Amino acid sequence: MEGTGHIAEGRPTSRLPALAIALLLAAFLLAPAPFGKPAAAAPKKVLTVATNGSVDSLSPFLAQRVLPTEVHRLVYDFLTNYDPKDDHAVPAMATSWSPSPDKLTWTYAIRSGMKWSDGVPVTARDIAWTYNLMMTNKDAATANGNFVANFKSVTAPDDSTLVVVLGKPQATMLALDIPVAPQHVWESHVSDIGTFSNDATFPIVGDGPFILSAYRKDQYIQLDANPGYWRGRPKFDQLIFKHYANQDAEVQALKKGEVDFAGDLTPAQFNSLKGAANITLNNGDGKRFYALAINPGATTTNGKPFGDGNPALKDPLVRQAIMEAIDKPALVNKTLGGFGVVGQGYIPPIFSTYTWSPPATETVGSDPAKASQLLDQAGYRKGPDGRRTTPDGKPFTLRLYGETQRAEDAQNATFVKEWLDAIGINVSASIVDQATVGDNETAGNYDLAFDSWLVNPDPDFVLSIQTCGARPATAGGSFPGDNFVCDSTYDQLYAAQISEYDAAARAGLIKRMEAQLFTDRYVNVLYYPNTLEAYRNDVIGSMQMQPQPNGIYDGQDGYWSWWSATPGAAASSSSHVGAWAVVAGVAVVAVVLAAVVLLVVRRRSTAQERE
Amino acid sequence: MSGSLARSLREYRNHRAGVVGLAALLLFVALAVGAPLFVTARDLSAVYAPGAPRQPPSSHFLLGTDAYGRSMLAVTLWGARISLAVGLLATMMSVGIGSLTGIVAGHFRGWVSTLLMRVTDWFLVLPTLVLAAALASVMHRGIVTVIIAIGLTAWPGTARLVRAQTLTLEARPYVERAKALGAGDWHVMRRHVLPNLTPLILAQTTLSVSAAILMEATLAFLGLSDPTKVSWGTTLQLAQQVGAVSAGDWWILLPPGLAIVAVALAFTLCGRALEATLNPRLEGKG
Amino acid sequence: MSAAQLAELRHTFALDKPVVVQFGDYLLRLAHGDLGVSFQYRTPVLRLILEHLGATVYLVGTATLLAAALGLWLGARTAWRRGGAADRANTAIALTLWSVPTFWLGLILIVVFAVGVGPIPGLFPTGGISAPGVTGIFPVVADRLAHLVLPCLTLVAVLYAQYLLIMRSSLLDEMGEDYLTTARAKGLRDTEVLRRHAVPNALLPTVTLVFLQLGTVVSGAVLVEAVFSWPGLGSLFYQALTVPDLPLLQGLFLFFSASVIVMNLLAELLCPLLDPRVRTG
Amino acid sequence: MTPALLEIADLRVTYRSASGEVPALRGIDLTIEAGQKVGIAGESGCGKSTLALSLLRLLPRGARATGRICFEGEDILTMGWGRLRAVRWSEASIVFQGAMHSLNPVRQVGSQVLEPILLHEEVEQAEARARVSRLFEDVGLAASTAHAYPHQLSGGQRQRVMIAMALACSPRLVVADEPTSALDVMVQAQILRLVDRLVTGQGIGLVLISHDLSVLTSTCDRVAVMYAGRIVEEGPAAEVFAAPRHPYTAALVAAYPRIGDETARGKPGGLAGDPPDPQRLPAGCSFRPLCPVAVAECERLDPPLWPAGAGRQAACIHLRPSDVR
Repeated sequence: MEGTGHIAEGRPTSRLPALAIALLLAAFLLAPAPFGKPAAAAPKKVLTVATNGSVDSLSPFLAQRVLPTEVHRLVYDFLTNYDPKDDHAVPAMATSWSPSPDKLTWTYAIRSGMKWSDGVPVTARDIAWTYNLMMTNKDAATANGNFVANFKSVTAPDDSTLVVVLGKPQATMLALDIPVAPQHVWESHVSDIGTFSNDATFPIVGDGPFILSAYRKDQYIQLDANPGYWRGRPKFDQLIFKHYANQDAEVQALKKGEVDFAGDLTPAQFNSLKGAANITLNNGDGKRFYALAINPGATTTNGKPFGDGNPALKDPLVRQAIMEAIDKPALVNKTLGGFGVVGQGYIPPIFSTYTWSPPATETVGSDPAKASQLLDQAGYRKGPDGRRTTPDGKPFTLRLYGETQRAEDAQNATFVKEWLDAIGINVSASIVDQATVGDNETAGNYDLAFDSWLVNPDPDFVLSIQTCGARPATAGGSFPGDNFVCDSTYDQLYAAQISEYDAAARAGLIKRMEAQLFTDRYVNVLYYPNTLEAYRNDVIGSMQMQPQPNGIYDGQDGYWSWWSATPGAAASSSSHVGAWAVVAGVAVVAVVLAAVVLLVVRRRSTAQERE
Repeated sequence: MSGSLARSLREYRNHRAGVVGLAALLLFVALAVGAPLFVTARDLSAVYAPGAPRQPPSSHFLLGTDAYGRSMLAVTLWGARISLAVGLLATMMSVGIGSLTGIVAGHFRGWVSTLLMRVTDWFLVLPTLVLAAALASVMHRGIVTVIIAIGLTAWPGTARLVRAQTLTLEARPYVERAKALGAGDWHVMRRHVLPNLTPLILAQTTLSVSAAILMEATLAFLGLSDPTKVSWGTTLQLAQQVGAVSAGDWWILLPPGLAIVAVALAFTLCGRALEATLNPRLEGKG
Repeated sequence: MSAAQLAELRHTFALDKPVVVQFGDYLLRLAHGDLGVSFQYRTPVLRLILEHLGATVYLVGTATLLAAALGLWLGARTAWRRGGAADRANTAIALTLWSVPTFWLGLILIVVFAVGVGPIPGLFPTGGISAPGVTGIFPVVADRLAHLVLPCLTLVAVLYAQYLLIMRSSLLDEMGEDYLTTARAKGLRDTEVLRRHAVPNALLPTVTLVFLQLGTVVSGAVLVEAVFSWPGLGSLFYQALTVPDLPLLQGLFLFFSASVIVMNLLAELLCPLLDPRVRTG
Repeated sequence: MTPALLEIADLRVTYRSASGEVPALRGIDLTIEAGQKVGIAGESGCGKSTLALSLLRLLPRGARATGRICFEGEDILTMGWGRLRAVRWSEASIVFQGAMHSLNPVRQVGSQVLEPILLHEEVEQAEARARVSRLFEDVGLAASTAHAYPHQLSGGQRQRVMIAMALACSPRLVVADEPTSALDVMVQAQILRLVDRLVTGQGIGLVLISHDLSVLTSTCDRVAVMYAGRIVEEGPAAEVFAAPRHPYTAALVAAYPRIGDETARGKPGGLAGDPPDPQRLPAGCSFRPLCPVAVAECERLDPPLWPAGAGRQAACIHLRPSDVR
């Protein structure tokens, strides 16, 4: 009589769709096993790099963020490149160059036989067109306009000669980091150059070692090897920058082999990868300095003061006291886990040409007793509660700003606050978003702020931001500078180095600038964080570091690492990707099937149970 | 009054989950209040941190150390103070706003009520996190901002409940009589409606705290709190920023996370038991 | 980008004006259907939203459907067998998962199921929506599904509890009703009584509440997408928060609110289909 | 000898509650022959509805039933669930009191009538639908009513739907639990006539449960009077009410003439108190505290049903046969 129950409307139909879906799913997911590796013919060798950078634009005229800038280095050739060993300028599009005796005219010989990826020859005219567009069109100057600001004219008298005429002598003429765009492609985009983001049709016409072949926002950027590249074809067939919103996921992906390279690791992540199978670690010198900026009192270019920076900071003794209280080696050990170099000069030691360190007698820090004594001397007396007051009797309080997104700021703020507290200076620390820090800095409303810059092989830019001219023209206006520093000695040295075409002499001048910055103590370099990287040595056999021997792979000033990378034993067509996806897919199906079976069985067995 | 309180207590005791939740809650509050007894300023100092950074649990550091080398046990204990304080203060704010809106909307009919309920409905459907995050990101960064952001976004649920209950209460004969005798709006709301709403508001408060604690952790994770203050949320944010997740430093990830789960769960259990005690119709739903 | 560069950029986009002035400008432009331009991406906000919408609908849609199905099913079962061991266990699990911070659960799932702990192999990808360079229909489908599992699981885990609790209490309200005794007297199986008679009656209050809670879905999506690098609106919001990119934040806020409100309007249209009493009443 | 349609023997039902076991039925014996119409009378709380529910084993969880309910020789209480489901509705159906709540509010009434037909019989959809139309006409409803939802119908119409539903599978027995109590008097009479006509016409056994003696007298062949979970008197309907042999029946009859007085509904007028709390039943005869003719021995003896004239029995000490001590 159980049979009567089966006639119930709807009952058999309710189980059928579930089974149907499960079977369909099974079919979908089990099928890839036999078809998983299609076309056995020559599997592509793919190098996947994890990145958490975002892309503001793929247009070489607009992109300012690190990731697209790195991609442009790979897909567009530049006038010159930097040597992988020691960063000195080496030929790229230009094979040779010479400045005129008056230092104002540079003539470059342009390599012949180069081709754009659509077959059109690359000539000096493309370079001239690109530079001229940046000189005449404000939108086109968005990303790299600072390089051409001093250019009077750029001409290509023939296909293999480029002539640049300068307004003033400029020592950075071999460090023009400007991607050169193909004139025949970009001419039609001049009208919308400010908005065209160069991601409409792929592959994108370029002339670098790689060709940009696909891009999905916040997912990946795919580059194919350019077989016709003049320096030689890259060894990997494809280079993929895969986006991860969080850094931990990158490390996990590397461990599993979802990606082959992960850069910008934290000390914790770096340590955790020690001893991991098939992982090679690189503890390279960093290109970044990390500093504590002390507000000298904001002023405009014509000296008008504004903002509410604490006037006490104008007293060199106070600034020195602050720096005496800070224990830089402790920051390197605690915040960086030892992966960094204690800060000295303005330029990181990776750029050995410009490295400066203070004489032993001038080394400061880690001396709270001396700090206290200096403050006493300057008239900032300790009250009975241990807090100091300014000479006119007000409580001595400093505001410290840091950025949420820079992980080290919160930690360093905690340390600095404790150290300054110990010598009686009250510190209120605000770790806030970048925009708020920017607003406060622009308005001059801060006392202390953490500050960090990536330095290029030619340090001109980071030097320029500390000149008087880099201050804002009007109070509260935006400004190219950093900390309202204005020191005439420094400015004279800056002017001298930019027109000094002798490399050694220029380096000497720059070191003197660093010394001046150090004694001023407005921009105090706390440390240079090392660059921590890791890659899968089963996929990447070898690649070139820049500089050598303690350089880096990702974020180089050339394209050496990705261009030179040789495939290792396990490198092949994203097989590691496909394989586990199938395994995971099968696992999903197994679980679903098991659940369905369990359900059906249970339903059967409960048919006779109590309702 | 004390008789009904005793009866409520007896009723409450019948809800085993509620009793467990209450016990857990009392323990957490005791630990948070008593934290200064076990944790000194030095234990929380970054400069004078007693251990090496990110050490796994040992006999000396039962839960290991965090990225500064501070004992995770001390950090988790101390974190309870800010997490609980933020949770409670934000809830007081949201329940305050919600109750006021609810009573006013329930007492005054007509356009006042309509307007208030429109606003409430609007806030009710808005995604709370998005609203709170947007608020926190435009205001000055800090713990107070977090409290305000949560308080300003979490109230509409309470407002609706309180309004419904107010409508019921105002229909009761003694309130009608009071109104007929010429009692003013303020008098009716304060003397007749509010006292009878107290149990409901209490239950609602208890239920809201867990949401507020979760929200605090979430906002901290999104970098919208003050990372120099030790709370469970900022501890997790720090853990993630230094890469503790991929380093597999489970002792940094688990204590604050589990603490959040335990406290949120404890508040939820208490709230549900309270609700069931006060509203027997819900019996068996616990 | 340095703080100063950022300030310059924000100046270009008039973002350094007082917030009130900006908001006024914004409303004015909004009236013309213009959501503004993200200064972080240099792209119109509307275009950014449309570009990221698909990924979010794919993840959140799947997760919400699964969570609703699981929650409603378990809620119905637990209410039907209230007080039993299964009821208590299910309610306890649901309440616990409800108390778990979404982002934390995501991180733990990554550690356990994407990296692998002890004997558990790291089967699933750590993030993203798909692996680049996968070709062929079956590998692509497998790859997509594999990427979907963990974020979807996280979202389902934190969302299903509320559906379970709502369904459970709606159904408990129906439990004493006479029509259920009638249905049983007709000789229907217990499960049929539940499915054909009890559940349809409990569905109306459930659906109403489920739609009212859509805001929590959006919140969950923001966190899950941020943790799993899912290229959707949630990640976009997370990116916008860190700067903060106000035009993008405003646009996303508007979009999230509008979609939740629209969904609620849809729910009001849906109600008469579920309950004839609403239809005529 | 063919078994009786329904034979209830020593049926006892207890509910489990927080404060212990509560007896609801305390040993019911009742036999119904095929086609017979039996009424059950008694005031609220006497166990009438429990009896109705236990006939198809519909008691809520937490209730325990012992004894026997033999339906055509098969014991309902011990049969397998599959068999029980097959018996439900196809052999015996129930019309519940308050049709307001007994119909599913979100389904069309036609489909609710259709449901048991499709469940129990192997028929085509179309044929089943045709039968639903016929059933609707039989109970005096337009066939189009099938597409209505319960809230669109009046109380009388809903009760007609319930009756149509009860008859859908041509059962051998219909249990009607207070089928008319929620309806106004005019409609009550129509519904009763309808039930009577249909049941008599198809030879269906009927158990009619009501507190309304006139309803029982006009419809039933036999009646059983219940008090505190037991049958206290049983016999031909007309005789039992004309000449009650049990003091409770007498009180019930005496109270009855006041038709339409809601407060007096089902409460015998001559009694100075409420029926006993089922958890604290007095020793001996449970009616003793209210009984006008109680004697000392009633405190010790709970009398069984003793013969009380032709085809009649009652449970009163005054009817004790001389051979029983």
